Amino acid sequence: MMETHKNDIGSTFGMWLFLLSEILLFGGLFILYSVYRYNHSQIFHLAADALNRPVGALNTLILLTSSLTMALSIFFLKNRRPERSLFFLFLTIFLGLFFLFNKYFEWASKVHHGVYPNAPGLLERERGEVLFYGLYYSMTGLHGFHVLVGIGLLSVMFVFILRGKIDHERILPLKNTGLYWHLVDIIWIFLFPLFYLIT
Amino acid sequence: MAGFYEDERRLRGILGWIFSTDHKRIGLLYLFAILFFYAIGVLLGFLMRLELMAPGPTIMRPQTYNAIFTLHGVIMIFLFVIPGIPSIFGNFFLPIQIGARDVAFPRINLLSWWIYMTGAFLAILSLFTGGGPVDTGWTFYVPYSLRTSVNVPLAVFAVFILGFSSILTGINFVTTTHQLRAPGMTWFRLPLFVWAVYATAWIQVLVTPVIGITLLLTLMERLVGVGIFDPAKGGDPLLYQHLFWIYSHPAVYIMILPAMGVISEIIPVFARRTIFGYKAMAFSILAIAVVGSFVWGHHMFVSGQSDLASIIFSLLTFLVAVPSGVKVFNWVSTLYKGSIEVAPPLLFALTFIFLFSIGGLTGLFQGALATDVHLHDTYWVVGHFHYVIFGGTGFALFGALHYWFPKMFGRMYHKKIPYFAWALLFVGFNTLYFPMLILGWKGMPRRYYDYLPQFHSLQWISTIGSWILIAGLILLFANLIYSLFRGEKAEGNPWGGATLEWQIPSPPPRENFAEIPRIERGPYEFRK
Amino acid sequence: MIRGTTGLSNEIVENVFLYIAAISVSILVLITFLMIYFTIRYRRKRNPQPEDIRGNLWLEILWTVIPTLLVLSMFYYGWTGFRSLKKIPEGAFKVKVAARQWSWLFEYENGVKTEELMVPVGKPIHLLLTSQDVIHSFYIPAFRVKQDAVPGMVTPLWFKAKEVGTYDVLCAEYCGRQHAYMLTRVKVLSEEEFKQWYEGKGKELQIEKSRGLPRGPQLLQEKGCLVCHSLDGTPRIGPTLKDLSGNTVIVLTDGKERKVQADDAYLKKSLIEPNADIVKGFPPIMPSQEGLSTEEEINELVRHMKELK
Amino acid sequence: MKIYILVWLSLVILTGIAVSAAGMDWGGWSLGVALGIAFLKSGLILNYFMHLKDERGLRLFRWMVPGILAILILFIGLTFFDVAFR
Ligand code: HEA
Ligand code: HEA
Ligand code: HEC
Ligand code: CUA
Ligand SMILES: [Cu+2]
Repeated sequence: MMETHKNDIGSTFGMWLFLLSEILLFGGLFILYSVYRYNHSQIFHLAADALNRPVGALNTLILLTSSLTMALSIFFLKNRRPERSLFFLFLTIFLGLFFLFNKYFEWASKVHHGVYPNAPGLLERERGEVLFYGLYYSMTGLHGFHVLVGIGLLSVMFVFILRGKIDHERILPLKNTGLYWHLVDIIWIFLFPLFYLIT
Repeated sequence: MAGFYEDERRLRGILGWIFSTDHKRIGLLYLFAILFFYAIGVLLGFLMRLELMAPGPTIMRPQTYNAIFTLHGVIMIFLFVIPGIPSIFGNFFLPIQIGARDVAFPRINLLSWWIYMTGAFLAILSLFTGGGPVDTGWTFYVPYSLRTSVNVPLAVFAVFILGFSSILTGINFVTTTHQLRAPGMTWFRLPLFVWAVYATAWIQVLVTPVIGITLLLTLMERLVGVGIFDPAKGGDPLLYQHLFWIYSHPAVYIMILPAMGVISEIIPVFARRTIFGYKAMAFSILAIAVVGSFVWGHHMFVSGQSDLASIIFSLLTFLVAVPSGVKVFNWVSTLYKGSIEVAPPLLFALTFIFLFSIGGLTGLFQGALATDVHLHDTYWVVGHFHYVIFGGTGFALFGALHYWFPKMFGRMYHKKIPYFAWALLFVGFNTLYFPMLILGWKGMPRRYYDYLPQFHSLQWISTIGSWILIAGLILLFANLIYSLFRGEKAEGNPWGGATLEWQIPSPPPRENFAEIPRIERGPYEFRK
Repeated sequence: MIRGTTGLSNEIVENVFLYIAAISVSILVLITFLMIYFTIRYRRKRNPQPEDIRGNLWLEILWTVIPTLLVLSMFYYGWTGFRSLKKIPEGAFKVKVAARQWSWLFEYENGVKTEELMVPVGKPIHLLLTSQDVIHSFYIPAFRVKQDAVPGMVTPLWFKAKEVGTYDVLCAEYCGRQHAYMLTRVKVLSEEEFKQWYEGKGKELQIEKSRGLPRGPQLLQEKGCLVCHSLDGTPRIGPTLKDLSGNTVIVLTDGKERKVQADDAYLKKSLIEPNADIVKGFPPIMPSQEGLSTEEEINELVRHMKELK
Repeated sequence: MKIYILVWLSLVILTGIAVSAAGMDWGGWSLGVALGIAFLKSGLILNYFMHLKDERGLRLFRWMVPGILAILILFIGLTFFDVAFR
């Protein structure tokens, strides 16, 4: 009954508002990043050198591709091809997991080298470096958390499509999840150069 | 058609309330939750006043006092005034006033009430777990909040959760206003209350995440020590303050804009004429919301921020005063050549104008650089914000309660008693808070458990004021609570209002309108 | 105690204050008067038929433009006042100020350290503030000056006292349990008196120095220990230091109670890692001396504490 | 569907450019180049994958993303009036 009050534009609009607030959630971190980078630009350059650029680039490609598969999944559901939609949705989830997998190993190797928040070895280094890694862990961590949530949502959508709860007519939940997924991708598009490419 | 109270669908009794997606029921859920926390906050304020009645220890120890003013601030800000008017009256009346059957996302609306309750629960839980009640002040400034041994992590997390609820409410209201206006309800036919809640909702959506991430980082700082805010690790504590106030200054407009909306509803109704300068009122709301988002640095004039930044923030701060002034002048002009009946809602609205003006004008002293160096973190500031928050938002809330009470509950309260309650409140309020301004000018710092002897007499007067205020509050609420059960039945439109909520029965039926109305005139057209 | 008005910053702040106050009070009186007047004049009994006035563009412009000009003038005065509050005169007398929970330490250019600020009258004084732990704020109400002391930063503040006398210094930024008691004084001396004091102290310091380290009693004072610890057996914020060494103390280590012998090692650990063993019944708030005191100073403190009978 | 793949290809190419540009020494410009490319990429995603381009339901859609960017830039800018002039 209540659902009839909703309409498609309204729901998309609401989703966009949510995305805007997500942007500002990361926005707070971007403010911090820009200040600390300004204060310690030299050290940030050096510290960025120690990050694994190929892995970063690979992860960028993974997320970009997952954005494509996401868009295709929506495209096929709209065109009444749920099996294909499911296939691409599965690919998206897989790529998301792949991203997290890489991220995990990247973090693990840093931790292994004694570079993690509050690590005794790290605290002895330059302050700029402590800040760089503080931001690195906070920003990629928060982003990783969003990927995780995204994967959760995508899996729910997967089940919904399987069960026929969403289809070409009731496609909105999938579309909104897609919007969220693309936003997560966009945020990574900024994180990547800011952390890996500033050497 | 039966009122929404009789409506029982899937669930009955209490469950029919706490799982209802009806915006009116959710509004009332907020009303009772918020008033409950308000009562606690008020009690804590009262205890502080007792402690400060005389120098030296009176009824508690320093640590207790520090915890109490923190809790008082956290409850009053995050559990009372920020959700206050939008969540109660916005929920109840925004859909009705634009001619809609509900908000755009009813289930998310219910979810945000639950999130609010979770946050409140965690805040209370933080008192009894970890290292005990937080003692940082409601601002959680680093590095103190990183060093103190009390339960900062949970408290900060609770506030983070509350922020979530605020964002969801904001998303809901913005979407509702854009999408669900009845045919013919153009932007310039919206009641000003809707404008105000709409602008507030944008602020909620856009700046709440900033405090979210700030608190999250503070939490991480406590748990794993990332070092971003910790000066011992190279972090800059002033950046915490920037991020905190990027949210918390606009938050004061989250508190006051809906209140201004309420006042703009009440005055035309009781003056029987349309509001003076409707468009100016609408645009000034937007101006306050926009400019107000860029003045946060005025909380940091003596923090060690650069002089240039202070100068720019001071200038911007002064610019916010102009649209606020426009509103005050337009309200006063609305009285001109009206046909005025000083019913209780109007009495509170007029008092709002007076007290808010004092509060706002004292804000100007703080906005001016030279004077703020002296006034910052003194009782002047405490006086300022109680005038704007309690004198402003608080009195607007009282006004809103008396204005919409018959509509919400279908009963009318005793109409004489509010005048007595008002007199006590007014006298008590000024006895309580005006001395604070003098104390501040004389140099009494805030958040002081104890003070030097020269401040004694003013502190003492202030405490007496709190007792008078108590009496007023109790009388006011006793009347309302009594009338809730025993008041006589109210008619659909007891005040002769012209906005949509007055055109339907009291209390409103479940879906508000049997048929979505078609709007052909502005909100304050009293002459047909 | 706050003695009337004295000091340069005072006049500046007061002028701005009065300027804003004059405008504010006038506006407040005007709106309040109009509000009450209209309410009475147009009450329903007397004026049953309202007149519908929708607005007036000229009025609207008027009360946008005039307040804008007024607030801009307020901003301007506030700013010029601020400029002089911030512009430190050449050759001002410099004093370093260290804030810590919950006391102030002043260090003069000749190395003398005091807990109350001594300054000559009529001379500009330039304070360099910093903090050892959390944010504090150095506030002299009588001079109308205030500045936060932030860990990791040095913030400047200057003032000029016009009259000889003693003035309160308060901490204006909330800094924990004893925030309200983080008080001290500025003693404004005449120029000769100050010179005498300053040079006298300087000489004393030289003699002290030639004898080696500053001695225990003085260190206890300087390091702010006495804010929290008494020497006479009464517990304050922390346990008393009297009769401490050699006794057994009940402490909580990681939440578990145990008894320890207060020997040299324990005393030293209490200073460097105060939160490792927390004396039962006291909060874990003692600041670590690590990085604040030298090895020798700590040894001297430990030695001295053993003498406190 | 073709357009999606084209967009994806451009995104991949842009990433390649960004990575190789980072290898070169652009001096003070390198950050600008990197961010410029990032903006380009997000523009593509916003307009094609997220269909911002074709949202005709509300005029507001067109202003939301530039609006939020303006707000963020103002936040950062005003903060820099402090940190850069301390
Ligand atoms: C409802 C909440 C609310 C509102 C609306 C305001 C409104 C304003 N506030 Fe206030 N403020 C707080 C709540 C609020 N404030 C709180 C809670 C704090 C303390 C936080 C903490 O540290 O704990 C604070 C602190 C605070 C400070 C920091 C003080 C310090 O710590 O040193 C400053 C400084 O500029 C300030 C200024 C202002 C100004 C200029 C306005 C303006 O918006 C006011 C505009 C209104 C008027 C000017 C009056 C009406 C206008 C006229 C009658 C017209 C004509 C007049 C002229 C144009 C001259 N406020
Ligand atoms: C909404 C905001 C709000 C409201 C309404 C109030 C209300 C009150 N406040 Fe509040 N106050 C704050 C927000 C608010 N405060 C904030 C944000 C701070 C800063 C905290 C910080 O520094 O971190 C602060 C700080 C603050 C201080 C300064 C503490 C310090 O710096 O040392 C003081 C001191 O007196 C004080 C007193 C009071 C009093 C006496 C009331 C009175 O209004 C209360 C008087 C009323 C009563 C005593 C009535 C009792 C009645 C009942 C119990 C029955 C009620 C029944 C029902 C509701 C059904 N407050
Ligand atoms: C902020 C208040 C504070 C300051 C300043 C402070 N202390 Fe303490 N101190 C405490 C508290 C509280 C305790 C008990 C809790 C604990 O063991 O940490 C304590 C414990 C001690 C103990 C162990 C006492 C016992 O009974 O076992 C010693 C020794 C000590 N302090 C010495 C010092 C010295 C020396 C200084 C100055 C350099 C100093 N303190 C400064 C608060 C303080
Ligand atoms: Cu130091 Cu308050
Ligand atoms: Cu503010």
